[in-house]
Amino acid sequence: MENLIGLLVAAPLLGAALLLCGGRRLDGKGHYIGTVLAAASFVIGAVLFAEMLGRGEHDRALHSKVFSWIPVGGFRADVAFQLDQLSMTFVLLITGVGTLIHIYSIGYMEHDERRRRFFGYLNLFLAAMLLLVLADNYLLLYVGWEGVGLASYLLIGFWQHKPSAATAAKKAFIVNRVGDVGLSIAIMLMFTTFGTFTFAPVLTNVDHASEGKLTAIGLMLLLAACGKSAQVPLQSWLGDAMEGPTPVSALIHAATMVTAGVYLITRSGAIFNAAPDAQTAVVTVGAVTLLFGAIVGCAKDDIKKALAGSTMSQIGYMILAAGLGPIGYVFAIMHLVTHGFFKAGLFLGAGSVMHAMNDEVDMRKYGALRKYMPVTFVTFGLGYLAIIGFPGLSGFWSKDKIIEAAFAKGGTEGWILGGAALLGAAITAYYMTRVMLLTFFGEKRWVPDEAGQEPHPHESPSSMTIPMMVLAVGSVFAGGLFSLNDSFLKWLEPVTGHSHGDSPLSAAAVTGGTMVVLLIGVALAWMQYGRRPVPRTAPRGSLLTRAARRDLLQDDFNHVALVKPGQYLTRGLVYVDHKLVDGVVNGTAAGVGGLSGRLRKLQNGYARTYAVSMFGGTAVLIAATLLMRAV
Amino acid sequence: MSFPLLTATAVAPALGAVVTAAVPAAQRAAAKWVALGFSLLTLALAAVVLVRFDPGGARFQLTESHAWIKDFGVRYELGVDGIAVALIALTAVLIPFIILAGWHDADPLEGARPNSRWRPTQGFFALILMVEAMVVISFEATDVFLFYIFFEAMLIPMYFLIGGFGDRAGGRSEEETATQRSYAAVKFLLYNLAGGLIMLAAVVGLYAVTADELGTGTFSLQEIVQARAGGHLDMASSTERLLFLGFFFAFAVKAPLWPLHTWLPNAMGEATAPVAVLITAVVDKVGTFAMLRFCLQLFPEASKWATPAIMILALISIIYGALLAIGQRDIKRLIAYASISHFGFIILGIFAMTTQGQGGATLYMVNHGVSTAALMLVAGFLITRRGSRLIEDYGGVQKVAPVLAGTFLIGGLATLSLPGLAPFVSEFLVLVGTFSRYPAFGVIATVGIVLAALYVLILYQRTMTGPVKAEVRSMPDLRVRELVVVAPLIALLIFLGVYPKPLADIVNPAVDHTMSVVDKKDPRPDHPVTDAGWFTYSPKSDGASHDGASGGAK
Amino acid sequence: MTHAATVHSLWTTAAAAPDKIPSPDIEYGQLSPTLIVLGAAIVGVLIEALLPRRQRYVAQVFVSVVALAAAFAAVIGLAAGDYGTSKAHVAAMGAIAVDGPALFLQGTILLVALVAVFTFAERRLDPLVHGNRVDSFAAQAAAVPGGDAEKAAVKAGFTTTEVFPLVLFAVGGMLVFPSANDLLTLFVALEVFSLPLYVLCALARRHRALSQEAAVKYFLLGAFSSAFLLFGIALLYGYAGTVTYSGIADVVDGQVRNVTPALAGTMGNDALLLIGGAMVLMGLLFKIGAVPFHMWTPDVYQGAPTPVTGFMAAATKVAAFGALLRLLYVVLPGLRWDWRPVMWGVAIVTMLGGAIVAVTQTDVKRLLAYSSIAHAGFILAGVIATTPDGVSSVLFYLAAYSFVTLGAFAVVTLVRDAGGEATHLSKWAGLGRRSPLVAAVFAVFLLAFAGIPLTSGFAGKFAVFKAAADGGAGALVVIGVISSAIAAFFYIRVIVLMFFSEPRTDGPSVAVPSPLTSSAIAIGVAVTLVLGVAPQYFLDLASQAGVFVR
Amino acid sequence: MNPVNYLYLAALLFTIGAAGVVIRRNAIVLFMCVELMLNACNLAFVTFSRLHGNLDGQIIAFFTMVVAAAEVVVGLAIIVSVFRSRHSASVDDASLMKL
Repeated sequence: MENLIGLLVAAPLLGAALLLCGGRRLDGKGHYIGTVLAAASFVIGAVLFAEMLGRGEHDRALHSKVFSWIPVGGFRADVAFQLDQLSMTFVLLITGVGTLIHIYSIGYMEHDERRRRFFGYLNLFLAAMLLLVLADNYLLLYVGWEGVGLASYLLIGFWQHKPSAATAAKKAFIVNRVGDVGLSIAIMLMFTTFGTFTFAPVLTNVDHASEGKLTAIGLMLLLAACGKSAQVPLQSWLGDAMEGPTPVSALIHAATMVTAGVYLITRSGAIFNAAPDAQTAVVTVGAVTLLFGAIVGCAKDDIKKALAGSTMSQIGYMILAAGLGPIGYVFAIMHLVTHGFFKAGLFLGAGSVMHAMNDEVDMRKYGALRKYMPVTFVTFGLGYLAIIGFPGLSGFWSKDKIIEAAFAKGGTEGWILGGAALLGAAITAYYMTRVMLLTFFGEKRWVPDEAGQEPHPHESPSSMTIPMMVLAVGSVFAGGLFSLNDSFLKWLEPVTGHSHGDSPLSAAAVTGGTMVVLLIGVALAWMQYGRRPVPRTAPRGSLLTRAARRDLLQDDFNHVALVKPGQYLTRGLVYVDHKLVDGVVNGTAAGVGGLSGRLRKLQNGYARTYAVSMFGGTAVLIAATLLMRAV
Repeated sequence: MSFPLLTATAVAPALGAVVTAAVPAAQRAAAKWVALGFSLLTLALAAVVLVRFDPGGARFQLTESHAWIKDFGVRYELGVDGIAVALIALTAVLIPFIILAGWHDADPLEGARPNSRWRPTQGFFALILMVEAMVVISFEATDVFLFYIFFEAMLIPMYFLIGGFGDRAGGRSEEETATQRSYAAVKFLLYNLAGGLIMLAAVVGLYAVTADELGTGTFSLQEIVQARAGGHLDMASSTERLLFLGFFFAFAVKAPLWPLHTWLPNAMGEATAPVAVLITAVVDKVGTFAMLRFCLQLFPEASKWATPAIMILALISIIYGALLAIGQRDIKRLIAYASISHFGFIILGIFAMTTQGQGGATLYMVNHGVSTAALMLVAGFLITRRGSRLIEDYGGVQKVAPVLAGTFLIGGLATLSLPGLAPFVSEFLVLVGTFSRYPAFGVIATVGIVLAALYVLILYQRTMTGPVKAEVRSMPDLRVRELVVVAPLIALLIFLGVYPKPLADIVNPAVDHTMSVVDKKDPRPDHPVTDAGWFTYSPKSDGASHDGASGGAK
Repeated sequence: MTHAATVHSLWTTAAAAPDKIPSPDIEYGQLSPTLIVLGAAIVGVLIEALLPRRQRYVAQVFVSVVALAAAFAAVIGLAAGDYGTSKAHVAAMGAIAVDGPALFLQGTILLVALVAVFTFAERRLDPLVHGNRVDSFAAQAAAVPGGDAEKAAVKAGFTTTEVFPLVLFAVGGMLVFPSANDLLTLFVALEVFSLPLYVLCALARRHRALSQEAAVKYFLLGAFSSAFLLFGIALLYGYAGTVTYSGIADVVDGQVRNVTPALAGTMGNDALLLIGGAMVLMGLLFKIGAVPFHMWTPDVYQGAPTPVTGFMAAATKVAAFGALLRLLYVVLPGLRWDWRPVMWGVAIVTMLGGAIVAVTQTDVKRLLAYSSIAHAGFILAGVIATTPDGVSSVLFYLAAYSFVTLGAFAVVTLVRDAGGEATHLSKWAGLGRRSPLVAAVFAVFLLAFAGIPLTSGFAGKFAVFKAAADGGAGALVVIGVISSAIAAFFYIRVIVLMFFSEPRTDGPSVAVPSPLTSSAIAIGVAVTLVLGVAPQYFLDLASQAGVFVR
Repeated sequence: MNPVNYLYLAALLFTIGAAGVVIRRNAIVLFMCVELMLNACNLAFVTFSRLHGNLDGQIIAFFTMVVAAAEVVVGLAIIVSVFRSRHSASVDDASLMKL
């Protein structure tokens, strides 16, 4: 069985290798190869899952060491996989959603001559992501971690001829790098603290280490998570990442990669449990981001950017939950999975809409699409209901649990977090309703594209609709299924552990509150966008709106605080290097030359001058000799 | 008297140089093939060395020792340890690719007056082989004087390579290019000559010291190390420090370490891409190698004394180099500054005085060689196509030449040490090694990681992506010859990134020995935990991963 | 009337003396090298007197080569007879020392002279004049440049074959100079090799004005310096009452006890010793070309016929340093603490001065002149070591350096344009393109000058620096390497010029030399490389020869 | 009379000669100054010989004269040839080579 784990990663990796090195001759069937291998990986995952269910819940984890990777002195890193319930959850999510999106892309990328490479990148992503969740030590995880970063870089910038895309890709990679530094420092800390960075020994021995060290490690891990999961303050890249093809946004920037941070924190639960300060930092980041993202989501007219904001906010929920410790881990992962379904669904829906509207992304130029693309409408609608937490649908179960847990944190902290979570729920309801209304309801606000041709909305091909349906099913039932006699909780508990906090409010009360704010949000949105017609061009809007349109000035801040000074610094240094460092050297050379020029003037060609120098020389010689004797 | 393998490895390219130079002016192609053949022969010999070398064996192996200049206490002493073997292998591997990549670089320009005596092509390849010979022997030398001789003599062929066969794609007037080129060549030579002469003073001093202490002056590394260990040879710490500085200065110029680096961008910018690779990937390694072998082992005390200062300089190099790379407009200069940043990492690792640091530094030398070669050679192909080194003259290349762009990207990713590619392993080891002794330095050094991403991606974005520039539109993709050059390098990058163990196994014993000479031990983890493989359940994997055990308890 | 008394006694002793004067016995065998050369010189003079012009050239070349070879053989014979080591002693009534250094230096000088004679005899470089092959010497030195007499002489195809006897006389003097064991012999030898050189300098065929100017300067300054030397000798004589090295040394060491009261006034008067010593030193430093006594060097080197320059630069240095060594090691060891600091100063200014001024030179010959000054500084560093090691290192350096110099100047004779040798650097641009071989050879010599490893220059430099460091002159070594770095700069400049700059259309052509010059250059290259790669044997020779007899 | 005075005289003559070499322009005069210096040396030798009461000094004096004579031969030859070629015996005119 263990050997199968390797195959999980190998299959998509093989795909990537084939497609990227295969050359043009594979253009015809590249997408099939990619899809098949993704599916294969999913099948293997399923097999392993079945096999795992077969075993008792406490010896479900598998471990397989492939080879010793970097052995230098005390530093030992292996390429070894560990498959426990947590990893398995991710494996299924990644391969499952991944496969669906491969299928979807077959249709979506049909007209792109670089489709083969697109699928190559997708497979590369799958491989890296699986490596990330299957690694049995932090260094190998780091490989996957940067691997997905690379894949996302390649995919965001897939349409490289668009400067905006290239820039967005670069931005994503750089910002992630900042996070990665956190991860690498965390690993170094672990090495100096425990002498190893393999999950098992580290996590089982945290109690030996001082809290200070653990806090440091925790904060560094959090930094890493912020980068990958687009949490404040490293969230700025996610919005721009929407430059990538929509399937990419769906898979990487909604369902899987961006949730890696949640995985990291949950996986390192033992460390955080022992470092309360780090946990506080985590929940703060989570709470801030869930509001931040939500607010941004309200202001965006670009449908994908709106969804991106929502992603940010939803991951905020997860991080918040994960920061709560044992109370929240399970729910964080649960929300992660459900979110994987409905957010992927929503993105695919958005993609389908854009597909129909000549790649128009401005929601203000949509409207009344429900008649033209029913399937999309329905699936999108179900996703919508799920995300706002409509009772019974996936989002309801998972998000509700998180809010409860937030309150259950107890004390003022609990109240603050719970409040934030509730508020977030309200805003979520608002902006998602807005998206829904702007896109599918109201009257047509279509405009011809640059080519001047009117959009002729039509339902997308089945290769695109089927995945959407599947995901829709997931977003409807997954949550309920998980919550059915806490099956999901039982499933994960052996790995993450779980504890019921002492909630000041009853579950019912929380649920009730959630419903209320939900309704408020929806109502507000309907009043603003449902009743009166929507202008094609966005009104100036309030200060907050305008700020939110600019991602709450995050980019402006970065520009002023980092980019500009950086540019000045580099320019300055280039000057310094040329003038100063180099100048010293050239100066010395010039100095010698000048001295030489002056000295050779003495050689004036007059024999008598030479005689003088000899005479003087002799005098000096004599004087010196006598002097030597004198002293 | 067994077959003098090491001598042969060094003589083969030298012989090749002579033969190549002797090829008549007309048969340019023949000269190229001869050169390639000899470089491959060298590669074969190096492979034999690699095979015959036993990592677990004696400190120095395949040793040869003959009397040479008695009066100077100089012996012809060769011998290799793991570090040397790795670097010899690197050199032997790279040279054939360099030759292949420079296949047409020395062809006479059209309309050049036919001149039966002037044979640039022959000269070009002969000089490359000459450099290889000298580099190899200076890796093998265990006699300080012998090493010094080739360390210095190396400059001359390098100098002619830089000054004689400059990059024709200067994007400037022929006059301007010529002056720039000879400026670069002279700068290169004077910098290194100055360093070398300072070192000469130190070498003389070393002789004086050994002559006083041991009766007869000697340059034999082993003798001196043993004498020090045995306490027969105790230098006054002031003397030791002066000598150390003399040696280190030369190596720091060669490496190059901030602020002695400014010759590198000029040299790499003006030289042809293959020669630039020769400089940064092969010749400069002699500097870092020598720090590890001579500075640390001859003057352990002084090395420890100087460590803080050197670490700080290394840090400055890392960040300064990266920032300047970001600020460059010239592709090759950018890569040069990137190399400066990387050499900072190498030196950081060497003086961290930890197994990880020095092991990492050694791997870094190899990996940096390969990665820079990949990046720089592809850049060279790009530049020869467009005839300009300025970044802003490119754009959208990936549209017209996807393979070129792809290989360029991989080279770049290696340069920013992406996990999975070779440089990551070494860079991380260096960081860990530094961090475990000097946490602050380790953390600061990580800034280099981010900056590396910046300069690589900016370069890639500006040249390869975006709308296709008109001048670029007709650019052909990589040709077969070029692919033959690049593909193996990339394969090597991936292999060494995924499975560096073989290399590490060769290097580790040598590193341990160096550590013992400077008698330093790795700092012990605060709470060492025995890595008991996997959780208590899963008995089989207990065995499976028990050699991943003993987590840092050394 | 004490004075009168002394006078009286003086005369009486003088008068009573005759039968006491021992008949001098001369070890002709041990002086054979010198005698052979001087004899040959006289033969050369006779040839000039007796043979018809046409036959002189061949005869002279033959005589000179044979004589020099024979003399060298004699030196080898003496060395083989352990005269260099165990049987070393003072010959010719204490006038000449036959010991290791003397033999080594004589051997070097003879070889150098032999090679130099090849370049003297070169007759293929200049185009035929009225169907006659001509060498680089004036047709008729006495004729006014550009005058009718000269035209006639040229037309008649005259050549100054007197150069060969002149060289032989000079060599004879040089052989005695380093082995002179009393100050008188030193002075005479100095003049014997200087006077022919003065004349030789004036004999250039091209640029005669410059040549004569060089001769005048060299002569006047040379005479000036030898006057100083002589006065120094006088003072030393006054100090010690004798001019033999050993005698003076004894007095310096205070081993002479029985001082007659009449002599007390001067004998052992340190002022005399120090001043005299300094002046003698100055005389030698002048020949060496040490700063500040160097100023004649560039002008003379530039003006003199290039073969002569090569010969001077190589042989004179060898002889002068030999004499300097003997003076400092045999006569003034007791004064080490007085002259060492002074020599330190001289060495430093010489190294730096030579290197720095050379940086901006534009004429090859002047460039080499300044480089020779810098090298004099390096050698002085070895002299200062005052250890046997120092002596041998200096001997080695001299041997290495002299051949590099000869070779370099020989190459200079090859690069010519309409006006004779093209010595201006700008004309050397792109030489590497036009004739790579010549340029490569010259590059080798330049690299040897610069002290790049695997050339004799490096071995020599290392030897002297090593000796200096051992002798506790570490600072000198540091200054040495600094000035080497500066020196490297201008050697490199020439290489850049030759290889990396485009050839000038009006550039010079490289004459194809006869086997004579070719072999001279070949020998130069060979010695440079051999001494660079496998110097051990010669180092052994030098270190065996490292002990002075007293 | 104290023979040491002769030494002072010798020194004086020598200095005059040296000064002359430095000051005067005419090659011949220069040369005469050199001869003066040599004569000063001779005087010194003879004096010392007298003081020491041995003959070495006097013998050396003879040698010096011979050498000086030889020097004159060579010197005059050179100077005359220069004079003939440029019709001037001023050493300052002979300054083509400089720097």
